[in-house]
Amino acid sequence: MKIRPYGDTSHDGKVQLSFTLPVSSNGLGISAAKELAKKMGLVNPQVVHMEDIHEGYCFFVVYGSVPYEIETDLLKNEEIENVSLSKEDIEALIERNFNRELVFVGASTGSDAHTVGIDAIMNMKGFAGHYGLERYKGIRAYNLGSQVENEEFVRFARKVKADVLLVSQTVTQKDVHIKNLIHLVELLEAENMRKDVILIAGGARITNELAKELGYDAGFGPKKYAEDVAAYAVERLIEKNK
Amino acid sequence: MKIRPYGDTSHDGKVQLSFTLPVSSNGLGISAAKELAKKMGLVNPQVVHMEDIHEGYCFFVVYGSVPYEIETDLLKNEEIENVSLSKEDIEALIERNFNRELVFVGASTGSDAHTVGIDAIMNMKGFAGHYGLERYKGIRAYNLGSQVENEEFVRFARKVKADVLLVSQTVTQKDVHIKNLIHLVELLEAENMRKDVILIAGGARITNELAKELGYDAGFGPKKYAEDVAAYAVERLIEKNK
Amino acid sequence: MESKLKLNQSLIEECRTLAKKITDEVEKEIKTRSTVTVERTVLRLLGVDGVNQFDEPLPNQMVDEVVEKGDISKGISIYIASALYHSGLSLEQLINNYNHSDNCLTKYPLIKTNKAKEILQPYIKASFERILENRKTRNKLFERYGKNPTDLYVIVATGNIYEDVVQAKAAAKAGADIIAVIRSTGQSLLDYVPYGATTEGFGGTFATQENFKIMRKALDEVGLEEKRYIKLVNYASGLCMPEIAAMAAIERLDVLLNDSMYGIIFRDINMQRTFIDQHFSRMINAFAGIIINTGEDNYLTTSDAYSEAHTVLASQFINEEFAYRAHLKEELMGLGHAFEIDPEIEDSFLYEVAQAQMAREIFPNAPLKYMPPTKHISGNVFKAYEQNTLFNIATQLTGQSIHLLGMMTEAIHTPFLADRFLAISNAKMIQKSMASIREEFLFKQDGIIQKRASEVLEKANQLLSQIASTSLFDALENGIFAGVKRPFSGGKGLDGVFLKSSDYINVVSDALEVRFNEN
Amino acid sequence: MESKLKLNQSLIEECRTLAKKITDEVEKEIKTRSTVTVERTVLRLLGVDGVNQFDEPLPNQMVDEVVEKGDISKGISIYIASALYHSGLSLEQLINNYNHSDNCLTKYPLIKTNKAKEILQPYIKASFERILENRKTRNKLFERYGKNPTDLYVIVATGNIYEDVVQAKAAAKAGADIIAVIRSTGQSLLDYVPYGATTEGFGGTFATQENFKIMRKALDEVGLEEKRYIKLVNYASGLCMPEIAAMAAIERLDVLLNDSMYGIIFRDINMQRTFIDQHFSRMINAFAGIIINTGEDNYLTTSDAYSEAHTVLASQFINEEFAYRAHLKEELMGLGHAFEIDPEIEDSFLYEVAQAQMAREIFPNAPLKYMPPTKHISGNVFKAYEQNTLFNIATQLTGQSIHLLGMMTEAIHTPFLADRFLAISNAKMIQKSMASIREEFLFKQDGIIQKRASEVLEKANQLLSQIASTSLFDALENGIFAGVKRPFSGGKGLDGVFLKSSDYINVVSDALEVRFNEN
Ligand code: B12
Ligand code: B12
Ligand SMILES: Cc1ncc(COP(=O)(O)O)c(C=O)c1O
Ligand SMILES: Cc1ncc(COP(=O)(O)O)c(C=O)c1O
Repeated sequence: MKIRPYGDTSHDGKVQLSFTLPVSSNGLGISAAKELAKKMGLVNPQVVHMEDIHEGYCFFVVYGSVPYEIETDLLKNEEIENVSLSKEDIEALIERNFNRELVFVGASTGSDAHTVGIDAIMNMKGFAGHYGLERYKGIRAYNLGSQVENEEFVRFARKVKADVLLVSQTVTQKDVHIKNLIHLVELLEAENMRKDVILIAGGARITNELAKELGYDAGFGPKKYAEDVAAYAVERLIEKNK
Repeated sequence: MKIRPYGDTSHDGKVQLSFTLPVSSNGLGISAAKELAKKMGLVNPQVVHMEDIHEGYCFFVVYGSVPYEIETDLLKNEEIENVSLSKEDIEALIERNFNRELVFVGASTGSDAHTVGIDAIMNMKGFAGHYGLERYKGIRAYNLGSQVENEEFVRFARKVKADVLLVSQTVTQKDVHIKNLIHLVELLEAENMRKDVILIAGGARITNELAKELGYDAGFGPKKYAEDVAAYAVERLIEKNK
Repeated sequence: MESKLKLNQSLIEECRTLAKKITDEVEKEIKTRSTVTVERTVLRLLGVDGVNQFDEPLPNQMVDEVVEKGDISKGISIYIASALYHSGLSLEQLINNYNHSDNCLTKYPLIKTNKAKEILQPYIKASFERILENRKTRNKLFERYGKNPTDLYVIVATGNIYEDVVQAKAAAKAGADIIAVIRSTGQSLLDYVPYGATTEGFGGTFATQENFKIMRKALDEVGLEEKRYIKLVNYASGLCMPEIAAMAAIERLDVLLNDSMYGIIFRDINMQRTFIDQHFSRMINAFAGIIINTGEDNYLTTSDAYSEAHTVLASQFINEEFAYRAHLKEELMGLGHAFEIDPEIEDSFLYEVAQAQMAREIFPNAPLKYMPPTKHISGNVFKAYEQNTLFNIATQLTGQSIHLLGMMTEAIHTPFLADRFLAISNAKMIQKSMASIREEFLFKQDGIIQKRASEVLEKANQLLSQIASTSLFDALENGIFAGVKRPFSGGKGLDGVFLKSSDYINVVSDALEVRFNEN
Repeated sequence: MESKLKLNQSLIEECRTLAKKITDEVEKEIKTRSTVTVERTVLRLLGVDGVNQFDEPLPNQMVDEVVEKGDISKGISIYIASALYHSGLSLEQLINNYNHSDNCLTKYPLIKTNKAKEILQPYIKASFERILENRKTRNKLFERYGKNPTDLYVIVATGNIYEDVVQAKAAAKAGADIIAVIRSTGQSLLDYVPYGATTEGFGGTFATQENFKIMRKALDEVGLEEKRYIKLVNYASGLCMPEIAAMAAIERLDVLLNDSMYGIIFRDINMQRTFIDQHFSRMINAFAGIIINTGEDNYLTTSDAYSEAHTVLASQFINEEFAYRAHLKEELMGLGHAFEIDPEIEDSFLYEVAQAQMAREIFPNAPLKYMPPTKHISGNVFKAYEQNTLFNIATQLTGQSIHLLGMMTEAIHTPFLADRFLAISNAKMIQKSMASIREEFLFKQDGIIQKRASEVLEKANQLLSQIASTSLFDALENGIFAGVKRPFSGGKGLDGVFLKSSDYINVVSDALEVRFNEN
């Protein structure tokens, strides 16, 4: 099916846009804003607001229609969809398929000090009503906390024979997370451990697409909870076992 | 000079975008939103928010960078820049160049019932500290109010021998203003009056560019006041007189 | 709830007395007259509906026939009754065979008025029963689902009733309690009501009975899913005020914008015409249990909202009295006011709160309609979202009843699907995070808020005295409201006004009076 | 201003007594120790600055030399004095010729402490005079331009000091009163302070003395144009707390984030290390007239802001007492708190107001730092703008001093130029449209707000008793704050802590004590 943005009527293509340009709020400024909007494909863009926010910098709000259509049948779902497994389902799955505990090791690595995300996935009490991995029967979960160096993380993983590695990255400015995530993969490969683990990244700005590009098995973003990650990881481990 | 949007650093091309697509808030939804953003030229678009606003309709907020550059030297200023003439300057100009009062006729035409805009330009008390045309020495101003039929408007203009016609249009849905503005030009031409008047349109969604396209001499949008219009009209009348 | 403003109660009473005096004068003037739309309404409530091949509604054709070829000063009732009597046709047959050039109504001798009433009685009864049935249905649903202290109200305005349905359902699911289908810009000046489902309108969708039905059905469906009764609103003000009221009564609309003052000032409708129409339409609303909404808020979009606040209050007193005279109960008087003070004014929020609380305390049982900021909304959608937040807070703090949600794109276009959603989310966050704010926050004794409220009340009182000393007609001629001047015999629709002859009858109006007197 | 909350004053006093007891314990422990950064600070305040070809700062090289080859337990002061004495060089010459491998400091016999003090006196005096000069300049500018009841505070964080300048100026012009240059993510764990102007950082710009100077100059310029004094903020918490305080004193910064608790809990810095560093750094701030900002707000970003509100208050009492001990006046205690309750909680706004008003009444003279919602901000920038509006209202309603503006893109990226502008516009609209709201609005007697405030106070009192019954070290080991557990001898920087020998001297600290005793 071909779709377009829906503003006021089906298929009208309406979008809202805002940006700052290094121009002043005058006629030339409007022209610059329109020009940009046109380059972005807006037909008949309306500059509905402009305001000087500093000498020579102007903020614009623009509305207009885009002619583009998206063919939904051609879209690839690059995210991992919530498999509808509950904690209990997952525990049963582990019990049925493994006669040992699965080992998950998680951390917020590099200079990243944000723990709330990884805690949400791992801690007993969980997050937003979803229990964390520590509470799962059949899972041994180690949460190393934040600011964990990749070397330290890999060392620990080897020590406890980790099945699954969970890496949280929150700070993304200047792509610091990408450097850090790649570094971890390189380390694991150098240590010949990459194939032994399911490697998962997560964080507010992490997408499955990005994670895969960087050599991870999967990536989880906002609104993903322990059961999403566990379901994915356990199913992958079962496959691997075969 | 080549410019780009400025988000966090010069030339980073960052823009904000929001729209609704007829999809659901899931992985496919994200892909659809990204796809659209990519078509609009965003490099590495980030879907920072998605929310179902109705079954099968999802609202998205997206941030990303556009690679487009605007060459400011090539921009045309399609708006009329505020000529820095004061009420007194304009009155002096009239006195020097004409030995009669100039006649301005204004109205909100068609089915449009919005009067605040045309009143802002014409009424004694003016708007936001700018006196209206009725207070100008050397100008005789008739404000016909709102919902004035084009026929009626033209009849009146002929009767008082208008020099300048001021048309206000506020409602623009389904381009009702365009139809109405074109109709007026056609009427004036049919009556052979078009060349005798300076024809000016105005309103919140009116741009000079649009007005010219429709066969008007000029168009004035938000933040334009009586002196902007008067300065423009009087200068054009002087030119015409030569 | 105890008064937070310590308003001067005797001044309030005095205002009400003045409003009585003012409306007395108007009533005197309008009692002697009827209008073409009043007569068309009678036909509609007898069951006349449909259009000819030129899309002219049957009620218009019939009334026009009498105007042209009969004596409309006697009212349409006698003509239709006489035609039925003499032709021996049922109303349905008459309608099906109606043809303007055949003089179907005017070719018969007129019968006695008593006889006429008797003949029309069954038709009136049928439509009254339908209306009462609607009222019952509505009440039952209210009982089942409960009522909100504050209803969230949004508009849909695509021009296409089927798109409107999609958007209305989306809004209701998102939390809207009231959906208004805005009319196409030109409609209030049409001297007929368009017919059938419509898909083309400018800035709104035509108000037609079929459109009412389509939307009512859609909202009932979504209400069932959501377990809430979703109220439906349309606009009666204009040249067809009572006809739209009749259609709304039949299709179970819940709220009607219904205000002559709006029509006079903002639509240049003749004042005699619309005062007459208003009275009859409000009687219908009173009977159908439809809340009216008045348009005082509009004064503040044109004039300055700080300095002209008292004109709103004065007009509310007048509208209240007009409503009483049409047998409307307080519970159906959705008097309008608005949050329109320039936010650049220091302490503007406190003044807004003062005015809103004042309205709340002076009309404690009225389902006040509180309008969002519009005039000082610019294309800066973020700022607009903030202004709407302040408005939502003022609403919550002062307990308004009908809460019209502000749109962040107010200055740009009629609302997009997402604009409406975001507006509802905004209001819901305020309702939740400030659930008890009305009880929690008190106002300083003799502070800015109390002082502002007294000041507005005093000025309204003065204005009412001034109007009472001449007349409302005079006040309108002199531009007292919104600075707009309207002559007594100017504006649109005057040609549809006529003096009633001594044997004039209006069977619907008479039947309604009987019902009102029963209770 | 009269109390709106009717808080139990004796409970407040009791809290203060408990906080004294708690900090007594800590002081006992830290008095006997110093740290490498304290010693480096001494060098900096004597005038040592610069880096070698490997970008190692001179103060680090010198202290490292003594750690490796001398006896750091005596303090750096005696080494530098001895070197000056024996070499006959001026400090400047010593610095220019300094070379780690030459043992420039450790090759000389140590002189008497009195002699050492005498030799270092002129250097101390010079830098103290510079700091006093800064203080005077600042006060003069305050007198000229006046102070705001509430300062609007925004951050810049591009990573590039020159871009930061553009953005800081834009913000000041738009109305910001305080500009904070956020540090690069890694910096607080570096055991040295980077040098020179920097243009590469992640999530922030390195705190260097040159960057301080560049930004100070820029803000003075824009302040002159705007006729306001624009305050400059940076971050001291971390492994170099006192060094950054010294740099800030020299470059006339006005506010420093300065809180051991933050470092311990959120940066895993060793508690001994940072308590020692904090004490010395706060003495410098006290002398320089720099407002400290504490980080209690961060507890609520990690733990639940409703149920853990009392941990914030308990920590504020402790931080207040720590501050007093370092001679900080109330006027310089920018204790932190935050608006972080989940807006989905019914009446959350009222709870926020209760907590903010409580902080205001308990610390009436402190320039409280009020942090915006962050945790419950999502990528919905419109909703975020609304949440920030509520926060701005709570600020205005309770009269907070340092008003950190929330960003609509909080959940997305460090602020864009326009984000900051919109945040300032938002706050300014609230300040204006609600100018007098603090005086106008009163809270219901025994209502939700008053009850919530008493409850939080009571729970804070209980928590303080509990901590006092063991120790703050214990509380931190047990994860009382933000649920984070930190061992006494764990975390970063412990290797930089050493016991002071009996002949330890710190010439700067001694000189400061003299100054404090003078006043
Ligand atoms: C709380 C917080 C802090 C706290 C952290 C406390 C703690 N104990 O974690 C404190 C105050 C210490 C802090 C500090 C800083 N912060 Co901070 N912080 C935040 C904040 C407000 C909330 C983050 C959060 O807890 N979200 C809640 C959790 C549950 O969501 P989440 O992390 O997305 O996790 C979910 C999913 O992503 C997923 N997930 C996450 N990780 C993983 C891992 C795996 C394996 C899986 C499967 C899933 C998964 O599951 C979770 C549940 O659904 C955000 C802004 C915001 N509203 O998002 C800024 C934010 C993240 N911080 C930011 C910055 C820059 C910093 C600082 C660097 C600032 C500075 N220069 O001083 C510092 C230093 C931190 C550092 N070096 O890392 C920026 C990052 C910008 C960017 N994109 O680069 C943000 C976005 C704020 C901003 N706009 O500037 N911060
Ligand atoms: C006030 C108002 C009303 C009042 C009008 C009262 C009156 N006496 O004018 C009332 C309540 C009656 C009203 C009714 C309606 N309105 Co209205 N209204 C507005 C509102 C809130 C403000 C407009 C205004 O007065 N702005 C202030 C003036 C000073 O600004 P301005 O018009 O832009 O004028 C300036 C310039 O544009 C310029 N200018 C204007 N005209 C001219 C002419 C010349 C010659 C020149 C040189 C310059 C010039 O100079 C002025 C000063 O700088 C806007 C929303 C908004 N915030 O903009 C909606 C708005 C214009 N209304 C709208 C609509 C749809 C309607 C209705 C059709 C709704 C309905 N279906 O019932 C009705 C009917 C009106 C009709 N048929 O025309 C829409 C239009 C959407 C669109 N783009 O098509 C808006 C944008 C609201 C919305 N988002 O839906 N409205
Ligand atoms: C009382 C009243 N009636 C009617 C309307 C709308 O009327 P129209 O359809 O003429 O635009 C309004 C608009 O605000 C109103 O306030
Ligand atoms: C007290 C305190 N210090 C320091 C910081 C920032 O420190 P860092 O540079 O380690 O991110 C914060 C951040 O919120 C803080 O609250």
